[in-house]
Amino acid sequence: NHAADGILRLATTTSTENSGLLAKLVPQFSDSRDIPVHVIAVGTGRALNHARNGDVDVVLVHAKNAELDLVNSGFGIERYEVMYNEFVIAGPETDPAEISGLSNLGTAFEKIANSGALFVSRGDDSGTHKKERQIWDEVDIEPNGDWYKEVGLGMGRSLQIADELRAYILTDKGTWLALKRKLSLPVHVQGASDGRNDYGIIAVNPEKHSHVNIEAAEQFIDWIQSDEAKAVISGHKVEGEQLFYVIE
Amino acid sequence: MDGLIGASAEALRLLFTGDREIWEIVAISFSVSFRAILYIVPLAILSAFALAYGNFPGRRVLITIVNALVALPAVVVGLLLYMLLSSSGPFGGWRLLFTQGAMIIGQMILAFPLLVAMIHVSLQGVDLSAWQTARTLGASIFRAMFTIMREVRFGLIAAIVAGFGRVVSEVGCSIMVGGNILHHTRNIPTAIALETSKGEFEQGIALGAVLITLALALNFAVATVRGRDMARH
Amino acid sequence: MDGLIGASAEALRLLFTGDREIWEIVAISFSVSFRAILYIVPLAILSAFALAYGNFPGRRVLITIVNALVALPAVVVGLLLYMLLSSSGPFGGWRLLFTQGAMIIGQMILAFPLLVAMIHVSLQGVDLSAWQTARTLGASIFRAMFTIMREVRFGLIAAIVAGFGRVVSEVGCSIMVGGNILHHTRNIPTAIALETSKGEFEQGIALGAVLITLALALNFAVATVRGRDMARH
Amino acid sequence: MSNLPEFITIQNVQKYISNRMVLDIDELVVYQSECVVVHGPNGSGKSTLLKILAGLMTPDSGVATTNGVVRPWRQAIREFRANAVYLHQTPYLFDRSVEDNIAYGLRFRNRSQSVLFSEVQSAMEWAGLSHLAKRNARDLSGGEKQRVALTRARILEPKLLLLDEPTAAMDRKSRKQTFSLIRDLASGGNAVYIATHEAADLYQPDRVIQLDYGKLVV
Amino acid sequence: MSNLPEFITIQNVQKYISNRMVLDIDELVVYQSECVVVHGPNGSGKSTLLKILAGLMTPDSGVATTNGVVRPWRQAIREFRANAVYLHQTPYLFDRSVEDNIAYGLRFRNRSQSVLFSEVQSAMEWAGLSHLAKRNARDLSGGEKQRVALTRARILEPKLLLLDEPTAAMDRKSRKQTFSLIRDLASGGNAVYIATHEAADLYQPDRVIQLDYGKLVV
Ligand SMILES: Nc1ncnc2c1ncn2[C@@H]1O[C@H](COP(=O)(O)OP(=O)(O)OP(=O)(O)O)[C@@H](O)[C@H]1O
Ligand SMILES: Nc1ncnc2c1ncn2[C@@H]1O[C@H](COP(=O)(O)OP(=O)(O)OP(=O)(O)O)[C@@H](O)[C@H]1O
Ligand SMILES: [Mg+2]
Ligand SMILES: [Mg+2]
Repeated sequence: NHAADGILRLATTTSTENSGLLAKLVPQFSDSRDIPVHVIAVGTGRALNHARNGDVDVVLVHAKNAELDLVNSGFGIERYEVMYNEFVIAGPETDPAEISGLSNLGTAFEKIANSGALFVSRGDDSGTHKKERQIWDEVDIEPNGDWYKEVGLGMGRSLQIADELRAYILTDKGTWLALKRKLSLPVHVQGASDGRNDYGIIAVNPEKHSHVNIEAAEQFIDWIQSDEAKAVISGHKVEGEQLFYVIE
Repeated sequence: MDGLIGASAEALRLLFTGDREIWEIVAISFSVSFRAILYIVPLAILSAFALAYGNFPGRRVLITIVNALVALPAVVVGLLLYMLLSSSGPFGGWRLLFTQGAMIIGQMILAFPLLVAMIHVSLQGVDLSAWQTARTLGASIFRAMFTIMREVRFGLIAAIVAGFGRVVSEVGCSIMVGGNILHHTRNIPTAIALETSKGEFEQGIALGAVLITLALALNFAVATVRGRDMARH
Repeated sequence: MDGLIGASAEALRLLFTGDREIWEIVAISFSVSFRAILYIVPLAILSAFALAYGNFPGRRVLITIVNALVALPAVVVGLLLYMLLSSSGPFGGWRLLFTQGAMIIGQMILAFPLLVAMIHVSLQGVDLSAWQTARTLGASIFRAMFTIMREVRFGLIAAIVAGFGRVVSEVGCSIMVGGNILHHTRNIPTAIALETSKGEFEQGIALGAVLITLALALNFAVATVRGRDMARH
Repeated sequence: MSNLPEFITIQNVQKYISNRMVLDIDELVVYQSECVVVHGPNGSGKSTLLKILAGLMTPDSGVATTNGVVRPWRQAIREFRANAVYLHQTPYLFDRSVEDNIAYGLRFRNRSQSVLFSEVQSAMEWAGLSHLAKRNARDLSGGEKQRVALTRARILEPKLLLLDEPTAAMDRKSRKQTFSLIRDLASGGNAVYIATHEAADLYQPDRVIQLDYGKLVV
Repeated sequence: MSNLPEFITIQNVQKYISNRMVLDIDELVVYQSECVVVHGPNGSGKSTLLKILAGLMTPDSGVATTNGVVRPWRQAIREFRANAVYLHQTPYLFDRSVEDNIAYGLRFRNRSQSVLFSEVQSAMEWAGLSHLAKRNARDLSGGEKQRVALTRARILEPKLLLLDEPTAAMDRKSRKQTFSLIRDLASGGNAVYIATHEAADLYQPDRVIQLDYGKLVV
């Protein structure tokens, strides 16, 4: 029984883990409460699936609609907002679609589609991919053709491919920052009005899975919204830039 | 359990309805791995013969190394190949990255140690007098090799089948140098990895079932071709 | 090329400085795979003997199936095992998911077909009269099996080494049922996958180099133990 | 026919291989102490007969009588396995030293290490193999192999020793020794069957049986 | 010694296996048409000598003279390989039909399919193997195997035929046939060397050479 072994199992996305934030947050929590935390970093879809199956106690992901589904279907108790970062568009230095400086992701997508420049899509149903689909929908473009490369990979690998192919890509800022120095793929659109990327945290419902370590899960949810945790989140920098902003 | 039943139903659906996308992925999988095995088998056979019958210094060390290289993780092969083929790498000019060509090279490298190890084991089971008999009856070294290959044909087939199985199911290298690009380099294992990362476990297992069903069909076809011959073994 | 040089330097650093974290990961990798192989080898040997000497209907079909199962993708084994071990699966009560125990089971399943295929190939190289000789000189079936195993010891070692190589380098199943949890279920391949997903390719290759170096060291140790004996092969 | 006590009688034994009849024996009585030479042209079934008597091959039909009890083959086979040792026409030597090969069967009997050791030593001495004791048996010449295999079988002193062309590769000295060994064994209470193309009188046999197309011709 | 033309002369041939000297021959002249029986106790080096003459084994030292030219072994070995066929003491038969085994060597010579076929058929007839033609050679009895292997070697009519215990497993009829075959070959211009423990006069040899501890004793 999870509760019996006292371990808190946290499913989260690879991008969160890779940003290095959890490596700061988790030890502070587990040391002060004496609760061992096992971080299982997988794709958003898989993380939510683990929650649904009761294999983890708590999920921290960024796919608002899917998260709400989890709650509505009764497998999650409640969704709490934790923080946000942003989605940006990176692309080749030459910027063939001339999107640099735009303040709206949708407009940039339209220009890319019309320019015939290459675009790499994660194609993996991740939070980022869902966001991308949503933007295409909003600008009413059905992307397909040789210019649109669906790679079906994680963010880091997709960035590598975009770099190799000199293609545009929608990415979360954190992963891009982490890889910045290895790529020649500058960000062309950031701070966009439609670029916000919200992270939510949900405890798995013990009514569905009785063995869930609900006490620890609730403690963690409480703690991550505490001032102590917020300070860690706001203070976390990658390549000198703040990555996550707490939601007040 | 529901999941498994769902996965089985989905596998059947994938296999028996003409889902174009799935057959494209299957075709890429098998054609890439076929070619990889086809190109590497001759070299593997020659190497196994050299290790079995050769008489050169360092032979035992080479046998040990080949055996150890079976442990080479696919993703490491993928990473190395990526570095070589990347546009900033030494062979970037070939523009092979994210093509089936790159996947084939990766799978050739991956299959090689297993093929050599297994063929070498087969050859060890053949008495030296078999080789000597072929030679004394006038076979050239080359013909004698073919004769011995025929003597160990079951082991050879098992090796090729295992080598094929090793590469047709590997994901680390294909995803790294192929890029899992839909219609181009997405094969069954990378598609499974994708479905898995999405949390679409049933779909992943269904794809796996498709792969195994086809691998079984292929193996039974091979077994039927070698046919009656096999009765003695 | 710079990348490769960087990776080699990093590999050396990892190997020769006492980086605690890396050695923990290495220890998990090897201990999990050792146990998996240790537990599955007896069954694999028995199965290979049954396939080689047994005289039961369906033997040939089983040989074909075992050969085909080498193509079972690790991630598919991982998915199936996940469904069984998940809290909502039939064996959820065992609470094995995301533990080394689950990884061991997965690796046992993965190693099995390759082990059986390779041991079977070895056994085919032994004349039936070897078995008969052991039996007529008074060996029980069990003792006769040990005698034959000794006769094919090089093939057996090659099979075990290859089986170990197969599982110590696999990532799909370990990540699925192990969860890649630091200090608990993170082994070399899942660490490589993590580094790779971060784009830390050099670190990934360095970890791969550590794995291969240790696999080589292990193989040379085995080769030295069997020692002079090997001179004849 | 010998008038010694019966050991095993086999009756109506038929063996088919690949749908061809290779052995068809109405009755054969194995006495407790006799030397029997089995003659017959190539392919007449000599090796097959010996393997069946050793319990290494199961006939397709047949019964065996021991101690006056007639039993179906499957039951009787233990009797054969426990009492008979078969030496292959092309002996198989284990990939270990000559010494270890010769000691192989003895290890399954309860013997102290030192008794085992001295038995093996004296058997090797008798066979003129002492100088080869530590050599790997696979590296021997044809006749040396034959001698190791014979020594390995006879050291077990089985009630029924089945020898398939035991002297084919042996030099003169070893052959003479083998002939006298067989006489000694047979007169010492063991049954020895020898399938051979050599002249029967070399073995001074108690009986000669002749096989042709799998049938006994007297 | 024969006064026929010389075919090959070997001199100062020494072979060590695992640091033990197994063959040490000062000089041996192989004449173009003769039957030579090689005698010697087990382990005296008979098989080793024959394998060396077949070019299957390379001695550690030695020279060979052909057509009056003295050549180091590595050069002369082609001559041996091209002209000699060696029949193993324990013959190896390929895992195919008897027919295909017998045809094996002939396929490397330029022969039309039909000539090849009729040669194989008549060779099988001579050896009394026709009824076994389609059988897998692995499934034969010991003597049948020996006969297939001999037929497979002699059909090539090599200038130098090296037979290692060719009749060990053969029945009487086959042995007699083999003896007369060898006489025919030798008088027909071929050299035939037979390593055997049988009485030499069965072969009516032109010479008998005796090996002991790897050395020729005359
Ligand atoms: N592979 C090997 N390794 C070590 N020693 C060997 C090997 N093969 C043969 N010998 C040794 O070489 C010597 C000569 O062997 P060879 O086979 O030529 O004898 P032979 O005269 O043919 O004997 P036999 O009459 O028993 O056939 C023997 O002492 C034998 O033990
Ligand atoms: N594995 C097999 N498959 C098919 N036929 C076989 C097999 N083994 C033996 N035979 C056949 O069975 C018959 C009897 O063989 P067996 O070995 O008993 O003869 P044998 O009397 O010992 O002959 P030899 O004097 O040549 O040793 C032969 O015709 C042989 O071809
Ligand atoms: Mg026989
Ligand atoms: Mg010999």
